[in-house]
Amino acid sequence: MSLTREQIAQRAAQEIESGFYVNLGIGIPTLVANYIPDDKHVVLQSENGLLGIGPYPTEAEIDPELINAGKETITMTPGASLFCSAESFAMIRGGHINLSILGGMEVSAAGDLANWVVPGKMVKGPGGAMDLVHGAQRVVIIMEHCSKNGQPKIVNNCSLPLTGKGVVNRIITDRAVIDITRAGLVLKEIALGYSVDDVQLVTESKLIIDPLLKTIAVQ
Amino acid sequence: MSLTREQIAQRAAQEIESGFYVNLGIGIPTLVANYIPDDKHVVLQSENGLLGIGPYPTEAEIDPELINAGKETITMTPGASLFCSAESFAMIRGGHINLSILGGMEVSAAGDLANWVVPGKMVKGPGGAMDLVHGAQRVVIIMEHCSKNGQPKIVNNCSLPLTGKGVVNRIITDRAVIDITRAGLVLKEIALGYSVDDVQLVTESKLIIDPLLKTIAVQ
Amino acid sequence: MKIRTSIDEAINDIQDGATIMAGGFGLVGVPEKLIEGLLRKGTRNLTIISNNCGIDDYALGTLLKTRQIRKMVASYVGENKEFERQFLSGELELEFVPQGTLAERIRAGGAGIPAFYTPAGVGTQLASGKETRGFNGKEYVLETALTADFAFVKACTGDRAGNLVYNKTSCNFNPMMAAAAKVTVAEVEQLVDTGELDPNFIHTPGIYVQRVIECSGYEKRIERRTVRVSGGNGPCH
Amino acid sequence: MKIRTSIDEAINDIQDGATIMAGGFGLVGVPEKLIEGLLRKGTRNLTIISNNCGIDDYALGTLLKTRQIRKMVASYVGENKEFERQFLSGELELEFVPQGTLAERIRAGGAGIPAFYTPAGVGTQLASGKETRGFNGKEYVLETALTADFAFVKACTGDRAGNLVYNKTSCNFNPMMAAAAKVTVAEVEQLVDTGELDPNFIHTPGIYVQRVIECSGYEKRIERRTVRVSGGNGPCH
Repeated sequence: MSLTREQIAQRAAQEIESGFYVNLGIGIPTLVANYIPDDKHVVLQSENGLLGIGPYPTEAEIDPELINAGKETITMTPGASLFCSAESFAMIRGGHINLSILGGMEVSAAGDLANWVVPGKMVKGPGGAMDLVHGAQRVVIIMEHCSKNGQPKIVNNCSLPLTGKGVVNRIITDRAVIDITRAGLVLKEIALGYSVDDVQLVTESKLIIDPLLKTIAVQ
Repeated sequence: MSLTREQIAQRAAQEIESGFYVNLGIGIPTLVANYIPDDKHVVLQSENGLLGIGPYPTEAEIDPELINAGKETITMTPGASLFCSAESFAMIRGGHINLSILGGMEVSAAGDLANWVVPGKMVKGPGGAMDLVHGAQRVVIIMEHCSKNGQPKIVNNCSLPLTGKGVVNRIITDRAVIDITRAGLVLKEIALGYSVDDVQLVTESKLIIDPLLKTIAVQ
Repeated sequence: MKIRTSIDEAINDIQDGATIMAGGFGLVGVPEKLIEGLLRKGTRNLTIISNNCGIDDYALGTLLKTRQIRKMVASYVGENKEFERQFLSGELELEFVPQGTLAERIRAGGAGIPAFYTPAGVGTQLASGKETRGFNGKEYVLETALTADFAFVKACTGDRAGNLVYNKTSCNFNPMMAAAAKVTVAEVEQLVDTGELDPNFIHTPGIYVQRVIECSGYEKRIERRTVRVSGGNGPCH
Repeated sequence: MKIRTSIDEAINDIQDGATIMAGGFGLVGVPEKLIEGLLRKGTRNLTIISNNCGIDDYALGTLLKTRQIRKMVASYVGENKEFERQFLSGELELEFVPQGTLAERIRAGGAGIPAFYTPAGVGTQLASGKETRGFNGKEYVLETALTADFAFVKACTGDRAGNLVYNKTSCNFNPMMAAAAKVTVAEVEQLVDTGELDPNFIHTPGIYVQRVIECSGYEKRIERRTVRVSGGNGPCH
């Protein structure tokens, strides 16, 4: 059975190690924060100038001048720091963020990412995605395995305009966890109820099957 | 009679307009601050990270962590701000300093400056001088007109290693005030008791005499 | 000498065709009073450099309705229907810049750095036609500094010397923009006497600010009001 | 997890041949306890990146006597006799960098900018052999980023998350260095609990700092003690 959005977020949260500084993209990636266990010490960065994103505020706590990159009202954790956008992207570009989890529309076998131009829609702009994919030490993309038309989103060559070339380390979908390696795409985990063939069928590029292939562990 | 060091500083202070942000070099340039009239609102920058240098401290006021670029203990004026060296030189390089007054060893007719390598002595390094000469909107050099051996220090080509090429706007010496212009060196002011010929005699490059040539006004 | 007593006075010398930087991320840290002034003044043919372009009825979005903006330099313009209409009809010119590159190009403009190399955008259409170069085995694109005739910035507190302090994530693009324009106009919620701000904790040193004006009645619109139940934990971030 | 309880523990993995950045301008903001630790440890063949090199009996100067420094990258090294002797005898390698270029190269190292253009040094021996290029009619030299294995920084206050606050002109090169090294070790005069520092006024965000150690007994030497008579005005600056 394919993973729900919440289960994808839950699986993505397993990528986060204690001590990590993490940037979560807008949309489903933002949900990942809900699944970070309390015993892991994790600091979330928001590229609009905050290190240490806390929970959403209560009505009483709302500060219109404290938002995340998705423009949602938020709070700060103890030990948070605020800074300007130049410092924020210096932090990102300089390789200080351990992990960035972003949404995707297409990922190629070479790790190219397309996620900023939605076909048939007005182009809204790249925001900080083009900086994040190069700056973060590790880039994990979470997305549905297929488009709404059932077309593969993991492809030999991206058809959509790129966000970055050769930047993705891992893809987590509703059906599989796939690593981008020099040898090619390596199928690491598979959703309960799917076979390797099922996944290959909806993946344009040839998958290398990891000898330790596992079932995705989510609740 | 040639100007004393204090008189050179006094004349240099006349370069400063109200509202100016000014960086004063180490040595005689530092003395210039003593001659800024109280009715002029001037903010002094120190490249080690301070905007708003105040008077020297009293014994009671000394803070070992508050120094100027000459490593002297100082105080801050009301409205001062402190920042890191990258911000300080962003400020300098970005053209935000109206005027820098620096010492010199040689200045060429083209405005080249040599002031960081003392002949026969260990080279101590350029410090911030190479940044200041390009960054400040206006660069005024104050120095003795001749070397200790009586050799001209205003020359056709500098013999000492350069601090910057084509960077000097004006030279103030113990005998004259000279502008560097596209047409050449223009003699603007002359010390009381010196003739134009006296000054030309100790200046290697040909001087253009300003039609409004004045006597240097100092006390 | 830096204090202005009305918005109209603070911006009276802005000409048609000017390039203006405006601080803010989303609707936070936006110089809303100065933008209102520009709307009143009716200055046209503007090039605006700003991370976003407001929403239809607030901030930079209002200048779209009146067709005062000719060109927009931004990283993300998603929240604005009129923007979309003008862009698709060709009335509005648009330059997309990756957000970090935008921040760094503006910083470079204020810091006297004419150009620098960055990895962001390499291999994408935003770097097409731009010079690229390898350093230590990775490819980078050459990006140039951005400057402007005017910068509009919004701060929490300012003093008569032009020193500014921002509140929380309202800082964003404001400090770099303050440094990158010929004339920087700062609107502040609170003007204090020179010497009241702690010199150790100034976000924008006064040297970067030519005009300061105290404003009141801030809307501070919220784009996405997300809350948790009091005492509860989730959704927690 | 970032807190260390002794200087020796905080630097125990520094190897011979390491590149170390050390904060400070003159004798202000110098990580004096970490440098003392390096002296005790006896690590050799070091490349030190620091604006200055201390004085003969304090700060980096002490590492010269013991010949622990192989190469120095600095803007000004004027106050040190042993430095002069070793340099003139060829024992010590020296790279001079204009002070603003040094600051910017270190910032670039921490900010993922591999190279940038600056006017400082153009036409001088410090730019000889380096690539130059014209932008808008002015000539600039290409300078590359500086990084290090370790950075030693000195702050007034730090917290358990690694956030740092500096006092007055002790800030100088410390923040950029904190960001430009693989491992940054911060010595602080006061360690406070996480959450005690105001997030609006952090000079170095904790992400840049891997180790923090609280130290006491600071010498804080004064290089040029200049005073005015109490109540008097001059010499006034």
